[in-house]
Parts: sequence; structure tokens; C-alpha cells
Amino acid sequence: MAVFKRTPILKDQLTHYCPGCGHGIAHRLVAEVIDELGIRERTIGTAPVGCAVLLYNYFNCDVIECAHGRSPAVATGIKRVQPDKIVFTYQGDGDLAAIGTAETIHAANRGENITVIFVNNAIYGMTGGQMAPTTMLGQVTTTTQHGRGGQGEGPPIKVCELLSTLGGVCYLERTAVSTPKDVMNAKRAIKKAFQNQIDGKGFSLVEVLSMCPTDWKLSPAQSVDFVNEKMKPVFPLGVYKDQ
Amino acid sequence: MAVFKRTPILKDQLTHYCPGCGHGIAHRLVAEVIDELGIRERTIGTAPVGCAVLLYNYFNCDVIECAHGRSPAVATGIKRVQPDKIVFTYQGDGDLAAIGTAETIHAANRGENITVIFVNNAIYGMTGGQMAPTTMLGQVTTTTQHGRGGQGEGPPIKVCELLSTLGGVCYLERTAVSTPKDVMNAKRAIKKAFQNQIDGKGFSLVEVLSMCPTDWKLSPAQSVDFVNEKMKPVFPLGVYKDQ
Amino acid sequence: MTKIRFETHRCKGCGLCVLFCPRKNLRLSDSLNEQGLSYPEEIDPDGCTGCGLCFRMCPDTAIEVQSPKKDNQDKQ
Amino acid sequence: MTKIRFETHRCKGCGLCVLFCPRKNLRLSDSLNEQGLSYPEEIDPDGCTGCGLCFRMCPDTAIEVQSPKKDNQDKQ
Amino acid sequence: MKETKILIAGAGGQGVVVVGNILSRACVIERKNVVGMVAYGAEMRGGTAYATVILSEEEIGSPFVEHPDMAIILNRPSLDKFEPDILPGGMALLNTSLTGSMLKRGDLQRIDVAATQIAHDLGNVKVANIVTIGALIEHTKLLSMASVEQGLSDLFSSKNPKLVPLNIKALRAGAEQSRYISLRPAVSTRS
Amino acid sequence: MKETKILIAGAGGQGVVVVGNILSRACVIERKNVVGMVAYGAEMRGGTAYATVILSEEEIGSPFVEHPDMAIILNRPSLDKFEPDILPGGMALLNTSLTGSMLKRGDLQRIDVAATQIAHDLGNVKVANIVTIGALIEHTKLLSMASVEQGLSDLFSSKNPKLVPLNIKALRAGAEQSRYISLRPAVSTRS
Amino acid sequence: MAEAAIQAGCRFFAGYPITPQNEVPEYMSWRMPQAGGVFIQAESEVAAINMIFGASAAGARCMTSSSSPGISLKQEGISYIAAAELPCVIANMQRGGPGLGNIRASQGDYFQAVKSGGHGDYHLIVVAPATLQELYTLTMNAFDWADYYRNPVMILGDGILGQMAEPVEILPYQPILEIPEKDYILTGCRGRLSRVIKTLILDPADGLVRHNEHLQEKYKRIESEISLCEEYQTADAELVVTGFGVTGRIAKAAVRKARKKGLAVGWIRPITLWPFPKQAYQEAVRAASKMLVVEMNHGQMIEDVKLATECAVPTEFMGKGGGWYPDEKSILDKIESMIKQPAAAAKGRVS
Amino acid sequence: MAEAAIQAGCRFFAGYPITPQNEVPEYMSWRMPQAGGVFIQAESEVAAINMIFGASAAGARCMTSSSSPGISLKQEGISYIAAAELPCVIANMQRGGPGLGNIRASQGDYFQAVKSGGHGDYHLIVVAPATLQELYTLTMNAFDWADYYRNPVMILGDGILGQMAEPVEILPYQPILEIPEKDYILTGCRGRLSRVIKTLILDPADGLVRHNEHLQEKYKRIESEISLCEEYQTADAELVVTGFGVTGRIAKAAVRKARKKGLAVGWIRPITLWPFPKQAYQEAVRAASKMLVVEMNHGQMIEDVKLATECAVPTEFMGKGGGWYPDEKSILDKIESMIKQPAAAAKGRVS
Ligand SMILES: Cc1ncc(C[n+]2csc(CCOP(=O)(O)OP(=O)(O)O)c2C)c(N)n1
Ligand SMILES: Cc1ncc(C[n+]2csc(CCOP(=O)(O)OP(=O)(O)O)c2C)c(N)n1
Ligand code: SF4
Ligand code: SF4
Ligand code: SF4
Ligand code: SF4
Ligand code: SF4
Ligand code: SF4
Ligand SMILES: [Mg+2]
Ligand SMILES: [Mg+2]
Repeated sequence: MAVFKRTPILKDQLTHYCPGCGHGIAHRLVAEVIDELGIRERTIGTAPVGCAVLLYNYFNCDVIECAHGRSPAVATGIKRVQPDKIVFTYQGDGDLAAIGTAETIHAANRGENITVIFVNNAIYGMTGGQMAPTTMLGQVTTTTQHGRGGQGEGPPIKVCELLSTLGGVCYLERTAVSTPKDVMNAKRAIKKAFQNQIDGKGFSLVEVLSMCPTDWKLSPAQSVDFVNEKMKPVFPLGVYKDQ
Repeated sequence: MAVFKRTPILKDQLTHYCPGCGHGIAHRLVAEVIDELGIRERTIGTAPVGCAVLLYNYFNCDVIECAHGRSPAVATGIKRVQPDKIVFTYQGDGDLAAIGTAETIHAANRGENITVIFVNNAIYGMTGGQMAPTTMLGQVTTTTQHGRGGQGEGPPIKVCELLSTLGGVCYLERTAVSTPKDVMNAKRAIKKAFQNQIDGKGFSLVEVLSMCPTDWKLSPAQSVDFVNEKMKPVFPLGVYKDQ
Repeated sequence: MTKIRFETHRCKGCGLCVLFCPRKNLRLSDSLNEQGLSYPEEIDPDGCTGCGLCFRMCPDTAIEVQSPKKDNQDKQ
Repeated sequence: MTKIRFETHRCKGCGLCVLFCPRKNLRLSDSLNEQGLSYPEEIDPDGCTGCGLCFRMCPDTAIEVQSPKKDNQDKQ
Repeated sequence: MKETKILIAGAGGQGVVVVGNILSRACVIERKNVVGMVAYGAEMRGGTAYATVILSEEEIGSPFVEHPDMAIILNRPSLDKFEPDILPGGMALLNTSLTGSMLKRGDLQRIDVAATQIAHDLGNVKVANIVTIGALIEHTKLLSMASVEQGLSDLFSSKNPKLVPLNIKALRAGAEQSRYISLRPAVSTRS
Repeated sequence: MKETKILIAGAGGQGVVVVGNILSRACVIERKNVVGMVAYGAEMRGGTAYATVILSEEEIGSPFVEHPDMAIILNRPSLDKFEPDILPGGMALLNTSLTGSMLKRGDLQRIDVAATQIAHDLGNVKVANIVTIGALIEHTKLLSMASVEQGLSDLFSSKNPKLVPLNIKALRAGAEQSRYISLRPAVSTRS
Repeated sequence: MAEAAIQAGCRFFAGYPITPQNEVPEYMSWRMPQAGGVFIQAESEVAAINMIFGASAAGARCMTSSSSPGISLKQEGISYIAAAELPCVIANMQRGGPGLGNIRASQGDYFQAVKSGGHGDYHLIVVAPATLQELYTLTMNAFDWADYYRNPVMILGDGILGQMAEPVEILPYQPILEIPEKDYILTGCRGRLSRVIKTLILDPADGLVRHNEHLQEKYKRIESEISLCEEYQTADAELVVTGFGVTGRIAKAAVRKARKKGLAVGWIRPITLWPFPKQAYQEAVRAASKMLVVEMNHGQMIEDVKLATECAVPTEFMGKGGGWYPDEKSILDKIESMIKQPAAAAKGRVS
Repeated sequence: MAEAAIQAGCRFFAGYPITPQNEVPEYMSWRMPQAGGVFIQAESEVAAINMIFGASAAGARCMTSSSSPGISLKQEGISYIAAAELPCVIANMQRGGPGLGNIRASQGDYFQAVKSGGHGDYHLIVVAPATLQELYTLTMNAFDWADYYRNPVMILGDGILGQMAEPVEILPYQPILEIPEKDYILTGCRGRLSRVIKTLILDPADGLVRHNEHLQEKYKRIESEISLCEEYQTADAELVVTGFGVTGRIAKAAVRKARKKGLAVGWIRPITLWPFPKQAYQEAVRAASKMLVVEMNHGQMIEDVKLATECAVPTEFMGKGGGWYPDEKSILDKIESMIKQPAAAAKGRVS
């Protein structure tokens, strides 16, 4: 008989996330994967600066909180010193694709044997809804009040496509948590990204399209639609690299 | 009757470059293009931190010297304030693709209407021959004394390929200055990159594969062979984007 | 036998479980939990198939499902 | 009439002009310029076709060529 | 009244900042000196949020409020957190829908209003914060209800004028459906 | 001799650092105190490069050399730049291939050596710097030629042992083909 | 602040979000285009400060804003801007540090702002407003100072300034200085010689030494020309209390209460932190025999107070970092205890 | 320095090339793998310092090295490392500033190193070697201090140290402190509770205040336990000359000459800049009636000298930035002129 319940690595702790926030689902998936792979006791995670900064309150494993955008560099430092440990970063779109652009690209290109969970909610959640590098054209944010694109902001950056040109990268997949099927698929991808690290294959990144009802100023249900109808066409799901 | 001689924008000033250095050729091409387009008096260039830091000693136009890697951000500031001016950056591979990665990618993605001349000599010239992001696998530098790749440095980053995934980019071409034909072609590409800016088309970048005999520890003649035989297969010449 | 249990104190009332229940067997309560939020309740106590979709979509692991189906824990 | 002129004080002796002259009409001098470097000289004063390749490859604009051919200045 | 310090506390998203903002605007309308302040939790999300307002006839020194004269408490965790800070003999306004109506201290005066329930009945739990303003003003007469309505309209009409009527309704409901409970101050009984 | 300060100047790439390095090594072999220093131009490329060496029997204070007792000058721009700095009555060693043999000052002693020409004849202009060392040591006896040869071999054998013989040859050629020219110090004639 | 900047002619803003100052870029993002200016949300604080470098070189009045960790990232750029003598305004709404810290009120970045957090010898003009009204006015002045002296100006706020709401009287912009024409900006070299803006100074050999001397002369001039502070009853004070920004404001309330109690206490609040208003302190210690410095950090401005007074009187410190703030009462208590105890060897040298 | 680091057990180095310290990463790049350690040429100084953050959290003795502009870029990271109390060694081979400046010898980053160039209240342990031998030894000590106090240590070199060649006696590494086991590092939580390294401190409300108090207590302890300086004939000196790093060394030569001339001159060279060896100065001014501070900048350490001595004696400054360096003769001249003129009101308070 199947039981669906909170996996042990997730502490019995209420999260600080808003109702309907995709971070909660992404957390669960990462936690389940770690538990299923039996690697909790040799896993070291990084917390980003972003809504997930308090990640260590929810995961029962070693965690280091990094300066905004620098998780890949910090993870590099850890993994090189302890190659037998499983090191993952968990980063938002501002963290990974704006201030952390250089660290992301170079860690990826070096082929650091780490796993990156990239939660793309097309917005700066924690700071209250400013434009992110992945904000879509026309999307209204507190810093693009007439919609992105009108004042030379350029189009959204597509991280998987960008990184796919780098020789050092092993595995890239874009997933979502906006339907049950997507959630299952995201879990498969995350598991693969961790397995790659266990197998010593190098840099793996799973992008997760995720809801931010609060800063999108939508209800949770509308947020799910937003991901499915607005984000997926711009950020097509799928495998971008798998070597 | 054709005359081949130094174009007026190039001051009659001996450069500090080493014998056989590709920067000299790249300088001449940029200078000729500016003169031919008649835009000297409305051009503002940026000098990088790299061997070309003294660029303003050679170009008779307004120039600003930027912090290492930040030329695209500085150029953004200038161009947004004075959209009628022609703004170009001139950057090395360390400047553009290592410390300046984020500035490069985001200026490109915003589609800043500027022209970037990217001199890729697969090495840090100015600081004495350390590995650059574009150093090739196996290439010996002062920081990869057994050749790049052995210690988790990853493969060379291919800037045109990387930027080609960004929506905001208008034009990308990789050229070289290691044969007379390449030189002519590089000039055509540079001219186009400036013309795009004049036409308001947005971000254009011309990569120039270039010789660094000193830090490669090769003669000028050998350096030309190095570009043609070693670099071109890794960095294929051609147009990567043209919209 | 299928059994669904809500940890209502964890629930934030987002309604995603309601939205995704393929049997449309959930609704948000009229009463509020300690946080002042509605939480899900079953409409028909026998209507649940134990598919686990509500669990899967819940951002707050506020639902536990015992399902008659195959393997446990949504494993892959 | 083709005429080639060297600004020997600018020359750094890299030899790229010699390397790329299609007529193999250049060589590096035995004497040295102020910087202590060899500079190019013509082997056969009439051998130059004015193709401009030496100019094009010279990193130091130390060569001027007057060519009988088409347009001036290598323009595109 | 020379200086009155008010604290508004609740969960992020309950609109404590809006309460502070409306009270501040009403002060300006009445030409009182005022300093409002907001404190968020982690950069922005989650945790307890609170705002403070100091109104005074004189120049205001510290903008910080450590011991408020009165506190509007929107949920349970805020009550736990801030009850001890209220000035002896001060006042607690409780959103009893979420706080219950238990105070640990006996020296406080109390205003009870089931703000979330009232707001829910008005069709939008988000206006619970406005309900509490109505209750506060009704029982303290700190400011005139007219200035508060004016402040509220000013605020919302710049953002979303459609929201004004609902909020005015909430304000009035708060005034009507709240209860003032004066406990004989524990401290003074003993002294 | 209590403290001798030597300057070596030339174009980037002429190997001034190597000269300083070899002299320093020779000092260490002879158990003299020594501080060497290098100055590059813009971060690394172009411009005039120079190195300095201070040798002394005592503890060395400042590592900077402002007025060298002797200067090895490898090209014209360096001569222009550094001639005025040499200590009154000091010595200039000129690579006459590139500097010519004109000094502006009359108070200096001079060693002339056509180092670049000699190096060219030996098959590699790059060893011109080593030629000048030979000349310096020959005429000043600052250090023993043996220690210098030792220092030179130590340096190159760690880098590229194949280069040792050519460099030793250059050293000796410098010793042989140089000329010491003592001008009566201009200053002292007048006094 | 944002509106004051626009009133003062600021037409270029580049910033990266960070609490507590997000309102600034948010406001700028819709107001700037209306005003015919440019708003850019940069990819990082490093990019933002370098966009400012460019915009200033192109002649615009320009501004960036951030909070502590973001300001640390700007240090290289700030050193470059100071070296190149480009005008700009930089706001630091300080939060609790070090590290990510928290977002409470703090004054932990005094040293960074005043003693140069970047490399090399340079100075920012640093102002510390205590009320929103002052923030408004000083922001306008900042643009004038920046252009007049060709120097970056930092507005060092206490974080809470960004969280406070106070009525502000919106005054129209009135230049306080006559700004010379910007004959150094890059506009293309039509009809003139080409210009270069650079900070690498190689020629002549002592070029950078001379450039430093030039900068130092300018700094001396600024020191002699700007110095703002607010004083209260220092003339006959036995004890002078001092603090900057909001701390100063709280201290003043305590000092006023002390005066009501009949204690001979005075108060100074420096408004410019660099140049530091030394003279006010020197004059104060002629009468006073003790000083008390209150800061929301672990003792930073106190060094400048001691240096200004040449350690003439015993100077005590009250303060903590990380979000602590002083309340009127504890300052008052401290004042009372200090007044009670006699000054060790008043006016002489004391350790 | 690089070899000393490896001898001391440094097994992780991340850096980005910059003159004048390129020899360090170059040396590390081949030596580190031999020693079983990790060398990474980072994509920038920002990445490098954050790699150090990670490597230190993972328990390695680790180091990064750069020069002025690069150190400015590391300020955010340094503040984080200090806040998280992670040990590491950071070398700054200073060059001429501000901006890109030049690559000559400089001491322009004293304030940045000592007064915290990053945000918030924190301290680095800062050492300033004057000879290559001392650089070698202090590098080894630095790793011990870092681990022992869980604090970053900065080696503040004068740039020239990187360009100098001097014989160095290669001594084997001898730990100077007993390092407690690192019970905070992240190794995966096998057999123990999970650990967190963080610098955002929200709970309890005054958590960050307490963390700051904890840090300050640690700093006090360090101040009481470390303090290094070299002194020469201060006991009977009328004038005490002081300077750090290479400047100190030059000043000493001048002071020795002055003594030979019979002048009552003494000399102090602080080796630790933080903690500053206050006591040595306090003792020196018991006898001396004047001080002279020599720096290769426009007056930075002089503030700490004055604060240490409570401005007890007139203190003059000699120095410039941008590549200037003092020569023995000019210091000697200055000494002679200072000795000639009588101390204004010796020992009393002087302005
Ligand atoms: C150096 C620095 N710059 C800016 C910030 C402020 N900041 C905190 S979180 C954040 C962005 C968060 O957005 P994202 O990474 O997309 O995460 P999300 O909250 O959306 O999950 C920013 C800009 C900071 N803490 N440090
Ligand atoms: C912040 C900072 N980091 C590092 C340096 C040192 N630096 C100067 S040039 C350079 C790299 C030059 O390489 P590249 O950009 O490829 O230009 P090239 O010299 O090869 O043309 C570096 C690392 C610096 N000046 N500033
Ligand atoms: S702001 Fe957005 S991302 Fe952050 S917790 Fe709320 S819903 Fe989630
Ligand atoms: S080092 Fe290389 S890139 Fe630099 S000037 Fe010399 S040859 Fe050119
Ligand atoms: S398990 Fe499936 S059927 Fe049962 S309540 Fe959940 S979603 Fe509905
Ligand atoms: S999905 Fe979870 S949090 Fe949302 S309403 Fe259902 S049980 Fe509550
Ligand atoms: S112009 Fe052509 S033919 Fe004449 S020398 Fe140059 S390369 Fe040779
Ligand atoms: S190519 Fe130019 S620099 Fe090179 S040898 Fe010929 S003339 Fe001289
Ligand atoms: Mg996001
Ligand atoms: Mg390069």
C-alpha cells in the first residue's frame, strides 16, 4: 500500500512561504530524492538569498547559506574539498541568473560535479516582486510597471538554453510544478541530477518553473494557470542536455 | 590608385604591444571602420583592463577606461544617456568572458545598442599568461602548467555560441586576424557591427581570434599557425547570429 | 482502503489540492485554522481514490494519503 | 606604379609582413632600428605588386603601400 | 495626550503596513506630528510583520516604539510576541477571530473585534486590518473617523479606487461590532 | 664597499629581471646580504622595465634604489630615463648596440659593450642581457665570476637546462669584449 | 529621496533590489521615464555602479542606491569613480551586519563610508540625514556637491529611514552652488580634442603621486568649505552627547529631557560625516569635560570624535550593532550617571 | 608566501590573476596538486572569495590572494566570512590607488583592511610583514590564528614584497597554537545533528545583536592575546618614528643613522595592524615628546597611533600615495628638523 506523506528529511516545521508558493513543492521533491537515494548523511546543501534563504529550517541535512548569487562558487569550494559529499545548490532566478550569472556559467563550464536546483518564478520573490532576468515580456512587476520590455530590459533569459552551449555541462532539464504530472516529472529530473553527481558525471541543473502567487498578485489557482499558459510557451519544458 | 596607410584616427604613436601581437591589427581595423563611416567625432570607446588598456593612446576619439570586465555596464550607462553617440567596447577574453561574464551577458540580452570588439587570444596577456576562459584544452599557461583541463578547469567557453541563445542580441560573428583574408573579413564584420549600431539594431559583437606570441611563448609566425591550426577548429569562424 | 488525513495546522489554504483532485472530492472548509485560513475537507468520505494528486500538489505537506495503489511514497 | 615604404622606427620586427608577402619579396634586415630590432626590406625593388597584404598583416602600421589596383585604403 | 505610540502586528500579508499608513495619513490631515515605521521579517516574506505609529503634538524624538500605548494584534503569534511589550495599563486591540480573547496580563485594557470573521462575512478576509482600525478609532477617539476615512480613501484611490467602498464598509463594521472591555488594571489594584 | 646599488634597465622582454636574479643568486652564494627588486610598467607589457639589486655586508634598510652606484642600460629610452639618477661619480654600463655611446654627464665612469650585437653574433639577441653581466663583473669585481656562473646555471637549470651553455658563452663574451672608460669626474675637476 | 533626486535633475538611475530600499528603484522605474530619464535595473550592484560610472562620464546627474552588502560589492567601482573624479550620488540604507545580517536599523557602515571601504586614498562626501525632510533636502544638495567638486557623494541612511513615514514638505529644487560646465565629459570629440577618462596613471612616473596630491588638495578644499551639524545647548554643557542620523535624533530627545531636569548637557549631531564637523566638537570641549557618543554599532564615529577633540576629554561610548537601537531612557540614565561621576582630571589628558 | 602556506597545511587556493601578485596563483597552480590540494583560478575575485567561504566551511585551510582593486571586490565576501566565523587567509599585495592606479608600492588600503572595508562591525586580524622572511613566518602564523580564532586573517603587503627578492630561510611549519577540532564544519550529518552555517540571523529578535556581542567579545580576546611589533631604542627616545611594512624598514634605517648622529630617536614598527600594538605606543610616549608617522599613503595608520596614545604628544605625518616611497635621507632630514624644534608644550595636550 502506497503512502504519500512528508519524507523524513523535511522537518516538521511550518514554512514561511506564502500559500500556493512553488518553493514548497520543490522542497518536497528535493527532500524525497535525497531520502530515496539514502544520501542525507553525506549531503551538503546551499541556501540562496531569496525566498528560500531559510531552507535550513526545513531540511534536516548540513546547509550553508551563501551570499546572493554565489552558491555555485561556494558549492565549488565545498565539493573540491570533499569530493565524496553530495553538494547541491538551490537558487532562485535572481540569485542564479542575475547577480550570480558569472558564478553559474563558470561552475557549469568547469563541470563541477554538483547538482543545481533552479527555481524559476519569473520574479524577485523575497524583495517584493521586482523584475527577474526570467520575467516575461509584458509581465508587470514593481520595477516594470508597464510590463517588461518597454524600457530596454530585453527578453527573458533562458537558462537551460544558455548553459547548453557550455562544454562542461552534463545535464540540463526544464521542469515545472504546476500540474501533478509536471511534479512527477520534476522529481524524476531532480533524481537524475543527484544520481549524476553520485556517478561523478559533473554539472547537472534542473530548472523548475514555479508559482509566486504573492508577487504575481494572482491567486494560487491563477498562478498555476500562469505557469501553464504563460510561462511554458516561453520556457519550453524538456531536456536541454544529457551526456 | 589604392593607398594602404595608417588611417587618421590612429595616432602616430608607437604601441606598447609586443611584436606580432594581434591587438595592433584589430586596432587598425576598428580605426579604419570608424574613419570610413565618418563617425569619429561622435564615437566613444571603452578601454578594458588588459593589454589594450592604453587604447586611448592610439585612438583619436573619446575613450573611457573601465574597471576590469565592466565595459558593457559602462557602455550601457553612456549609451543610455547619449543614444545618438556611437559607443564601442574593446575587450579581451579575461575581461569579457571571465570577470565580466555577467555584464556581457546582460548587456547583450538587454540588446544595448552598442558594438563590442572581443579580442580572443586564449590567454591573459597583460598579467603574464595565465589561463583565460577561452584557453584551449591542453594549452599550457602559467596557471595550467600541465595544460588546461587536468584540474577541473573545463573546456574553453565559446562566447559567440553562448550569446547566440540570448533574445536581445542582434549580431554575432567570429573572425580572426591570422591571414590576410581573415583580416579583410574581420574588417567587414566590424564595419557591420558599427553599422548595426548606427541603424539602431542593438547589440553586436565581433569576436577576433588574435595572436599573443609573448604569452604563448611562440614566435609571431608560429602564433599565426597556432590561431589557424589550433584555435580555428575549436572556435569556428562565421556568423552566429544576424537579425 | 484509502485514507486521507489533513494536517490542518500546516495548511495555508492555497486550494491547490482542491483544484487538482481529479474526483473533485475536496473543498475548503468554512471554519478557519489557527492561522485564520480555510483548509481542505473531503466532500464524500468515500470519494477519494487515493491517487495522491492532492499530496503531490500541496506546497505545505499538509496532506497524507494512504493509497491502495502500487508502490509507496510516489517513488520513481 | 607600386611603391612600398617602411616606417622602420615603428617596426617591431615581427616578420608577419615577410611571412605573408605572396611574392616572397620581403626579408628582415641585418641592421637594427632604434629599438634594436630587424625590420623588413624589399628583396627585389620591382617585385612588389602592391597587393597590400604586408600592410594588412602588420600589427604596427609600419608599412605604406601605393598600389595600382582598384580602390584605396582596403575599404569595404 | 502628548505622545501616543501604537503598534500594529500580524502575519506578513495581513496588511499591517496599510493600517500604519492610514493612521499616519489621518494624523497629517489633523495636523498632528507623526512618525510611522514598518518592520519586515526576513527580507520580505513570512514571519511576523509589524508597524508602528507615533502621534504627538510635539517634535518626535525616537521613531522606535518599544512599549506601545496601544497595540492592534491581528494573529496569535503576534499576541504571544508583543503582549509583554505593551505599556503597563495600555491597551490591546485583539482580532479575536485569530487571537482568541485570552490575555496573559491583567493590567491591560482590551478591545475585542472578530475582525477576520467580519471581513470574511464582508466577502474578503483581507480587509480584517481595516476592521480593526474602525474598532480602535471608535473606542479611543484618537482621531476623528472622518480623517481616517479620508486617509483611507486617499490611499486606495491612488492604488485601486474600486477598493474604497469595501474598505469603508469594513471600517464601519469594525466600529460597530467591537467591544471595549475595561479590566481594572491589575497593577493599580495591588498598589 | 658597504652597500652597492645596481640598476638594470631596458625594454620589456630584454631580460632585466633575469640579470637581477642572477646577481642576487651570486650574492647569496657569496653570503652577502641582498635585496633585489623588479618594477614593471603597465601591469606587465611594454614601456621601460627595470630591476635593482642592493648588496651589502650589513642589514639592508630601504629596498628601493633611487640613485644607483652602477647602472646597466640596455636601450636608448632607458638611458634617457635613468642617466640623471646615477649617483655622482657612479658608473654606467652601456649596451652600445642600442644606446650609442654618448653620455650627457661627464662625471660618470663607463663600461661599453655592444651586447646586442655580440648576442646576435652568438645566435640569439636575447642573451644580450647576460653579455652585460659578464662585462660588469669583469670590470668591477663586485662578485666572483664563478659565483655568477653558478647563479646563472642554478637559474636556468631549473627552467631550461639547454640554455646554460649559450648563456655561459654570452657571459664570457661580455667579459672579453667590453671596455672600461674612466672619464675624469667632471664634478671633481671643478672643485 | 527618489523624488528629491528627480527634482534635482537626476536623469539616470541604476540599481539592484535589496531590502530596505526597494522603494527607491521601484519609484524610479516609473518616475524616471516620465521625467525623461533612464532607469535600469542592473544585473547586480557591481554592474549598477559601473553603469553610473558610464552615465556620469556621459554627463548625466546620476544615482544608485543599495544597502550594506550591496554597497560592499560596489567598493571597487566607488574607488574608480572617486579616482576619475566623476560626480554621482550613492545611497546606503544600512541594515544589520556583518554578512547577510538582518534588515533592521544599523549604522555599521560608518567606517566603510567615511574611511574608504575601497582601495586607495580617496574620500566620499558623506551625509547622514535624521529625518525624512532632511533626507529630501540633502539628496538635492548631494547632486550639487557632487557636480561642484566632481566627487561621489554618499547618503548614509540608517535603514529605518527607508521604513519610516513622516510628513515631508516638498520644496522645489534650488541649486546651492554654481556648477561649472562639465568640460571633462565624453560626448564625442566634435570640434574639440578627444578626451580620456581613466584611472590608470603611468606617465610620468610620478603621475599617480601627483594625481593623489591633486585629490588631497581637493579634499582639503572640501573640508574647508562643507561641514554641517546641528547643535543644542553646547555652550554651557558639562557633558556633550553626540550621535549621527536617527541615533542623533533619539539622543536629542534624551538631552532635552536631561535639560528639563536641570542637567548641563549639550548635543551635537554631525550631518556631514565627511568632512567631519571638527570645529563644533573642538568648541564644545572648551566648555565640556565629558563626551558621550551613541551609535548603532560597536564604536566607529567615536574615533572621529576623539580625533577631532584630540582626546581632550574622557569620551564614553554607548552602542551595539545588529539592529539594536538606543531608547531615550537608557541614554538619559547614562547621562545622569556620567554627570554624577566627576571628570577624572577634567580638561587634562585622560586615558 | 605561497610555499609557507602549503607548509602550514593550506590545501585550497582560489584566486584571480592581478599584478603584483601573479606569482602566487602561478606557484599554487603547480604546487597545490603536488601537495594534494586544490588550486582554482576563479572567474573573478568575487567568485574566489566565495569559493574560500565554501572551502573553509568544508574544513580546509584555505587562502586567496589579490591586490587592491581585487580586494575591494571581495569586501562583501569578507564580511560574510567574518560574520560566519570561518577561518581563512587573504593576502593583499597593495598597489597604487585609487581606481586602477598603478602597480607601484603602496599602503593605501590600511583603512580598508583595519577599519573593515565591508559592511558591518567585524575585524580581520591584519599583519604587515616588512621582509620576505617575515612574510614567510607570518603566513604560517596566519593559518594558526585563523583556525584558532575562527576569523579571517589578512596579510597586508606593500606590493613591493611581491617584487622583491631576498634570501629566505625555509623553516618547517610549527603550529604556534593548539587548534581545537573544527566542530562547526559541514561534512554531511552522519552520526550527528545537521549543521548550518549562516549569517542571516533573525531568531530571536535580538539574535543578531547577540551575535555581534559575541563577535566583539572574541575581538576583545584577540586584542588581549595578539599584538606584535618591533621596537628600537624607544626607552630614552625624545622622538619616536613609526611606520608599517616596508616603510617601517626604511624608517628604521633612518633612525639608526640618526642614532649614529647622537639624536635621541626611537622606532616602532607594528607587525599586527589589527590588533594594533597600542601598549608599545603608550609606553613610548611616556618618554618621548613627539612622534613621526611615515606611510605610503595620505595618513591612515596615524589615526590609530593618535588613538593609541590618546593624542598625548604632537604627532607629525610624512607620506604620499600612488607609488611614492620615503627614502632614508628625507626621513632623516625630517627627524633632524623635528628634534631641533622644541615640543610645543611637551606632554600636555597639543592641537
Ligand atoms: C548583494 C545583495 N544584493 C541584493 C540582495 C537583496 N535580495 C535578496 S533576495 C533577492 C532576489 C530574490 O529573487 P530570486 O533569486 O528570484 O528568489 P525568489 O525570492 O524569487 O525565490 C535580492 C535581490 C541581497 N541580499 N544581497
Ligand atoms: C579587479 C581586477 N582584477 C584583476 C586585474 C588584473 N588584470 C589585469 S588585465 C587582466 C586580464 C587580461 O586578460 P584579457 O582580458 O584576456 O586581455 P589581454 O591582455 O589578453 O588582451 C587581469 C586579470 C585587475 N586589474 N582588476
Ligand atoms: S513571495 Fe513568492 S516565491 Fe516568495 S514565498 Fe511568497 S509566493 Fe513564494
Ligand atoms: S602579451 Fe600578448 S596580447 Fe599582450 S601585447 Fe604582448 S602579444 Fe599582445
Ligand atoms: S488522493 Fe486523489 S482522490 Fe483523494 S483527495 Fe487526494 S486528489 Fe482527491
Ligand atoms: S494544497 Fe495543502 S496547503 Fe494548499 S489548501 Fe490543500 S492542504 Fe492546504
Ligand atoms: S604589397 Fe604585396 S607584394 Fe608588395 S611587399 Fe607587400 S605583400 Fe609583398
Ligand atoms: S609586419 Fe610590421 S612590425 Fe612586423 S616586421 Fe613587418 S613591418 Fe615590422
Ligand atoms: Mg525568483
Ligand atoms: Mg586575452
